[in-house]
Amino acid sequence: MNFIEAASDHYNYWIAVIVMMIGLYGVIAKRNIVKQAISLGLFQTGIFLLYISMAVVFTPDGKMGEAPVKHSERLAADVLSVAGPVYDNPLPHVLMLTAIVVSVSILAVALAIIVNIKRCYGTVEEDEILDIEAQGLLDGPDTKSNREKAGALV
Amino acid sequence: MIDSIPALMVVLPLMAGVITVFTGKGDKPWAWATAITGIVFAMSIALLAEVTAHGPVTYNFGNWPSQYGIAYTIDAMNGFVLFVVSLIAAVTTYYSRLSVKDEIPNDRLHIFYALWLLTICGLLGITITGDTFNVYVLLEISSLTLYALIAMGYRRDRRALTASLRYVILGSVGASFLLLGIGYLMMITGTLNMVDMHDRLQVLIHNDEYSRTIMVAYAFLLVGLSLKLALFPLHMWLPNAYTYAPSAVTGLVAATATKVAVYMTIRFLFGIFGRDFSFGAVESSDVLLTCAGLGVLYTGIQAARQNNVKSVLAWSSLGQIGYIVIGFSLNNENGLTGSVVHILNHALIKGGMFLALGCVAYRLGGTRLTHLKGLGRKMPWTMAAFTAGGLGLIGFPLTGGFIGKWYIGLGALDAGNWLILVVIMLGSLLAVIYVFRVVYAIYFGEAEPDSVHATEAPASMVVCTWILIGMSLVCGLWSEWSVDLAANAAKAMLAGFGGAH
Amino acid sequence: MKNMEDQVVLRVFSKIMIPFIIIFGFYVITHGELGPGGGFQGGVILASAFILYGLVFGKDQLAEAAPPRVVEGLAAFGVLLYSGVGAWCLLAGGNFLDYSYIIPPAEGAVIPHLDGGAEIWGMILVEYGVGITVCTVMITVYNMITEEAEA
Amino acid sequence: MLNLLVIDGVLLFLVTITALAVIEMRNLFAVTMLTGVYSLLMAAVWTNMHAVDVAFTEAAVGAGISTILILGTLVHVGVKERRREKSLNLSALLIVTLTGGALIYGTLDMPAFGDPEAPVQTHRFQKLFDQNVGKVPVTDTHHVEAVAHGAEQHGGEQHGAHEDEFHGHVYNTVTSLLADYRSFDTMFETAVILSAGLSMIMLLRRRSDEEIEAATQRTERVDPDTIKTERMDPKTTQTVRVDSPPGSDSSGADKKLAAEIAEAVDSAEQIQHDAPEETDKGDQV
Repeated sequence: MNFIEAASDHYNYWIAVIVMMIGLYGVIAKRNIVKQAISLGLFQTGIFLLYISMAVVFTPDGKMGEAPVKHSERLAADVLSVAGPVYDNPLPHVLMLTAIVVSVSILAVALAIIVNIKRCYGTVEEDEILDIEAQGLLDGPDTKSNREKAGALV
Repeated sequence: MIDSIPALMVVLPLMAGVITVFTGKGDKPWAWATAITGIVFAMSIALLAEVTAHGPVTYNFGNWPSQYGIAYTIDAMNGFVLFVVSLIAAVTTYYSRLSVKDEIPNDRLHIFYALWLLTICGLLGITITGDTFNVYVLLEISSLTLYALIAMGYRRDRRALTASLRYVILGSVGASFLLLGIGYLMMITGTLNMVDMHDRLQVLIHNDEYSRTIMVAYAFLLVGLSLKLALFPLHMWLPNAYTYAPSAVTGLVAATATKVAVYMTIRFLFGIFGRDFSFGAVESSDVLLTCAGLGVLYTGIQAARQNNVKSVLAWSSLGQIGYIVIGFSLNNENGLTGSVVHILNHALIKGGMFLALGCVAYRLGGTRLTHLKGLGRKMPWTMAAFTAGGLGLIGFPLTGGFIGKWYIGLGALDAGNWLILVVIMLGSLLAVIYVFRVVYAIYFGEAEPDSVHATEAPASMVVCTWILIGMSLVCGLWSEWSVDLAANAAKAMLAGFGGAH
Repeated sequence: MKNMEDQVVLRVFSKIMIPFIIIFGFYVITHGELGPGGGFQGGVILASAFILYGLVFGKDQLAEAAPPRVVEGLAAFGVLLYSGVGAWCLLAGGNFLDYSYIIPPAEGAVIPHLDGGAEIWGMILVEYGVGITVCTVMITVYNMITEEAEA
Repeated sequence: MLNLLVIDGVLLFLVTITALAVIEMRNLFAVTMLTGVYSLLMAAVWTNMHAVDVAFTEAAVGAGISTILILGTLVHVGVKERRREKSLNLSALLIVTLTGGALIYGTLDMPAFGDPEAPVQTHRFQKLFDQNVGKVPVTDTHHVEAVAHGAEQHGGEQHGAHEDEFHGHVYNTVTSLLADYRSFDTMFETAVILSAGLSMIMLLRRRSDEEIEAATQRTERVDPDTIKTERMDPKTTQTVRVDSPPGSDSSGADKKLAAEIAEAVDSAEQIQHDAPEETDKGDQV
């Protein structure tokens, strides 16, 4: 299989992989935790793209399939037993609806934790957080005086 | 009603968790959660008995055929894990009353217990389900609620927040890898049902079709699951998360979350891909053994260097996960039996020890080594439980921890892998060091001014601790029943999916 | 947020828009069987009406229109409605979430309601469960993320 | 087909560029806006691929709720990302390249994009789409043998399954799958949303109503946690725990205690500062 053929067959998957990897790079490389949470969202969206690409179908004469919403023609075709239009597969769509919901839930929880980190550490930069932790100043409970001390360090 | 037990196992904690939001203040949420987890535990026993007596059980949701809808399939393997999870859930929930009141703002107890029950629902669901995408959704339920529960440790130590955030990031990446793997498999098999996927995959593997896609799917599933079960190089999220979580949460998580991930790994490797592929076509055995073996040694050393006792136990958990992974990577019956029985014993031991530390935290507000000094005289029962658990961690004969290691060792002998035996020995030696370092402080240390006024923890907490530790001792002394169950499970897994072949 | 209360155009325009957004939200939930949409999308649209109200008129006004306790209770109620439908089917004799048992079957029928009427009822109820939860959780999320920085 | 593919290609190109910009921009406010743009572009891609429900959801969630969420967070954490790291993190790039390479390697064997003969389009798809799967009689669901492997042996159908007359009653097959065939998944999806909401309440609600009331009555606020979880003086810890649940009392004693505790914590921190080897060596990544 030569490269051109592979690329024309799978370019959609490849772009999905590229988008995923941009997100993953952000998760690993970025030191700002808000940015990490957003990058995580990009990563997951890439996966959604992969799944949705899976559902697409072309007819033999080169047309794109139709959205998996049955029209009355389809029903008529069933009754008359003529070949109706070709439809995309709805199953990946369903799965991705669920996954989108999950991803926004993760974003919400991550941001809730980040807001608390900002309160307690006074910063949202990972290396500064690590500095503060390395100094052992956070070994205490979450109190106002402790919070102010952490904030003063930044 | 007995027919509906598979569904109720998961649906009951879900509905009960949601109802908890309405239960109001005080002890009511706790009482409600305790009742529910008790019922779930009873149901898990009934289910395990049914599965042991009559073979696998299938439950189709909405009465759709399992290949089209979602089905639960319970065999000897996940029946056993369900039993472990619901046992730990029941005990830790009963234990949690005072500890949680102490560590969580009291106006949010109902929300805490709602999340708690949803976590349990997720963990049970992952174990019981027969649908790969359902695994992902339930994994996210249990993880999401755990993120929040762990983060709530920030009232006592603010590092809980960063620990929790790291868990969010790595846990989500792991789950996403899982989703990717499932996507690749779905693309070439066209199905999500585990049994169906297994059948289709075997045909594909046999015909050598889509081999690269299957390989990559396998790799991503394995990496994702390894992240979730905290296999050695991917363990970074675990120690701090366990250390800074509220005591009761640590007890629940440490005993169940990674065990469920281990179960999923076994299910994917043996059940879906089949052992011929997992340990034949791809040489995952060597990779897994190397990671787990190095992990056992590295985490043992780390555990011996920690000053917070919770952190010692967290690192030791990683080592014990290493043993479990070694067991099933040996790909023979003894090894797998050892893994499965160690899932039970380690859950009991580690759960019990974390609960004991919860008692200490309740009395002293912390679990650093200095807190525990000289506590042997002040809190005799709690510390006795801790010590007994510690012996189990070492794998002292006649304790529960010994049985698993024994069978894993037998498996290593069967596989002719002497190096693994050496690793197990060295790991136990390290365990001796880190356990006795703490035990020495408990019985021979001079009490710090902090702990002069400490007294024995409340009876309800000590009793729960002792239930788990006592069960682990019982499993060590009378090991037949647990080993029989585990051997059944191992046979079922080695035979392919659900033992139906 | 304070400044927004002086913006007459915003206030008047959003007051006009909000009822339409709410109607559209319900339309999307109910119409999910026929076209794109469903409980989740409709729920988000419904929530956006409340969030718009909160943005323009302030959090206190929003708390008056949608008291946080009620909102949180409804969030739990949505999931209960969903799982309750499932449990109802279970009690009626089917498996969990077998909608054909929503309307109790005739005596001795092996599989009831094959015409799909009961299925439609089940799906609509379930979609409303999703919609209620999504809408109220989104409002809660908005409430919580805009909680004062320092208490 | 060609024009659709061209639109697809252009949109995907834009998506990739936007994703890069999201990662590289340093002003978090701009990043938030770009995330919204990214979501809308994604929604367009999915509309183009006929995933209308998904596109609808992505537009509502990605461009709507997520944006509000991130903006709300930015109010708390500020909009500037500090420049500490190098512009390119090589080890991260290596990991990403390897992972991406593996994924692309895996796609090489896949069915081509849009292949109607792909397993996902042929295996079990038609019955789901036509909504004539047929239910298993309830008496058969618990039978122990034969279900697991009955499928292939019984001509792809579980034995005893009845032909369904539910045929075509729901036009939107996505809904029928979501709310009926896989409704059990959707139930947990709803539960995920609920747990996210509950987690937010758990983590972000500052005080209960009563506490806020009590707090406004005091001249100077004393954090109830200070009293409850301080660790230098166990005697006070216990008496406070027994006698006064947090937030219920307000007196001079509170303030005095808090001052003492602050001092004690100070000294403790001083000690730890002087002797860093005493501090916890939790793994820090």
